[in-house]
Amino acid sequence: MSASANLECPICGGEVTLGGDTLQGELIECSDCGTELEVTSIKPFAVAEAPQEEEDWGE
Amino acid sequence: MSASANLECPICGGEVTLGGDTLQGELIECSDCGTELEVTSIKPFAVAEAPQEEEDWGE
Amino acid sequence: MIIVKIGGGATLNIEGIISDLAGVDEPFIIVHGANALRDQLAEDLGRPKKVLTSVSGYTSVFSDADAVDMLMMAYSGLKNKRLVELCQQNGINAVGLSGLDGRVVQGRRNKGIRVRENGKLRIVRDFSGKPKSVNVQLLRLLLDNGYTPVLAIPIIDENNVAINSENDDIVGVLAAAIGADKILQFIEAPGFLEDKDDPGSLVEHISKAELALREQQVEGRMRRKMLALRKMSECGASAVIISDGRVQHPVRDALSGAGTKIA
Amino acid sequence: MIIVKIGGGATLNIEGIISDLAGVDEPFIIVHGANALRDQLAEDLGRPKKVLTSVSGYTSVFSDADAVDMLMMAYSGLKNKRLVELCQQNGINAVGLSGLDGRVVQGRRNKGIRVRENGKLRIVRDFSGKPKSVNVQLLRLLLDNGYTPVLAIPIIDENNVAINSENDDIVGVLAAAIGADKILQFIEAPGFLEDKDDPGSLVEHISKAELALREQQVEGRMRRKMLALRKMSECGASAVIISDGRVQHPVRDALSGAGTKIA
Repeated sequence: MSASANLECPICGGEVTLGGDTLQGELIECSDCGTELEVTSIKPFAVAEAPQEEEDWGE
Repeated sequence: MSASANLECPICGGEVTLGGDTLQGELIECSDCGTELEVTSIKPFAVAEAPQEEEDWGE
Repeated sequence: MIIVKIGGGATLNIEGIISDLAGVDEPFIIVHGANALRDQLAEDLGRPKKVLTSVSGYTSVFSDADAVDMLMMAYSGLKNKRLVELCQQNGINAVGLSGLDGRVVQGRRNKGIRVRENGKLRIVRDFSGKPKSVNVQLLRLLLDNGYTPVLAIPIIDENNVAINSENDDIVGVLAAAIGADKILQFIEAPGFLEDKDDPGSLVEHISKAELALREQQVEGRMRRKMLALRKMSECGASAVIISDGRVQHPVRDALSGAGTKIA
Repeated sequence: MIIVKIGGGATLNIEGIISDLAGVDEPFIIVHGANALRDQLAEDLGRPKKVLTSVSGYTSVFSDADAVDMLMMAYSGLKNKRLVELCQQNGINAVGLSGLDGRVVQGRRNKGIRVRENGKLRIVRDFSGKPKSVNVQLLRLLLDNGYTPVLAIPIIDENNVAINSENDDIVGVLAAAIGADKILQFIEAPGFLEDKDDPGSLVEHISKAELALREQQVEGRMRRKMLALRKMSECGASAVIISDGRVQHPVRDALSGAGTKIA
């Protein structure tokens, strides 16, 4: 498992901590502003605001 | 193996003997008129004149 | 104009459907599935279908690139071409197309499916999405020149990428775009059953409102099927008929009132 | 009009061919193979290809119904649709068709292949045959409306049955029927080599007479390839160009003189 990391929330600039076991695409909440963030990549770590539209599913 | 059988050559009416080990599609010559015959079915036995056009092959 | 949807079930009487259609005067477009065939192929190749259940209870196939390859072999390949062959043998001059061909069915890629795995909430992205529009000009061009379109997934997304999609959604978008008046859906059951284990419990008529109600009482794949049926019935087609695709004359029976009518 | 034939070899630079074609002004039709893909599929499914050697030395695939299913999955399914997808991504509005679709390539079933098995001479019949005619109206209809046909086997026989056939023969019949002036054939070699193990031994120009001579010096599949090339060159197209499909710009190079020209 890679080490954990601290990132900046893209919405409020607050600190976001990602543990070593974080998954690609995992959804986490910014503890400061509560925005739902998506872990868009894990090597290196990166987060972005999660898409907000209604539940999507395929065939 | 099924028993052998005697059939009539469709061209000259001569006798054509098919052994028990005759294969579907096998080519044999009528011993009387020499025409090339195709064993079109083995259960029951049946023969017909073999197609004569030039060698045919696919992809 | 009739949209004929042939499910992918293995026990459907495809020969009966096609020979009936040869006698139909109205123009029609066929949309077909091939899930039984795809599942068999996936098993034979040792590449099983991956299914995800989203947080809100919908189950769906996870379509990675390999799964889309499988669609191209089973749906737009084997099933489509054997169906076109059968049409030709019944005097129907069919042209088989996937949604990619001539961009005949265009869609939008799903933004992602939210799934929960060992306690973690995750967005999973794959090659699947929703149909949004249809190339009516190409379909008209073919129909007006005596050809019968036979459509299958995959469809094409906003970045010209092949994506999986739900046949029921495609039928809805297609019926609305081309102005179909009837949608015939052939399944491996007499029609919509009150109790799915009792063939006698056929519901002959369902209003759209009733359909929305029933949708809340079921889960997963069945719920999605019902939602798609409701959307299909809201696309302007005068009647959606769901009837038995296993009988001797599936189309003839459906057109003379057999099965369930949603209107 | 250019007929672009893309072989089924796995090392061809398909992306390069398609992105080059996007810049070609002349209308073109693509005919493609998929033998590498089919062989892999057959192996994965444990249903190996059956090959027969006829009494006069020609080898050919024995196409039973299962083999034709395999063609529909590999040629008109996976390879065709991934090629159509790639075309769409390069701004080429492709429509993929097998010979069954709209009866676009019609042929005649082989009467049978004469083979010798443990001493017995036998006629073996299968689902294979020769292309005889092409539905030029459908191809024109598509081309005139901005669509690019992308063709693959199987084709349709005189009884509307799907049959296997040789792509080289199809290209010959197609080129003659639609009046193509150029045929580009991309293969996994610089072109026609005097010595197939020496890439430097490229033959830049071959007359039709010379081709007939060379044909007698080879056996089996190579002999059939040469015969098909000769027939292609006799179909009226001004030039048949065989060139390397693995380079960065296969089409651009071929159109500016690379490879072997038969004329």
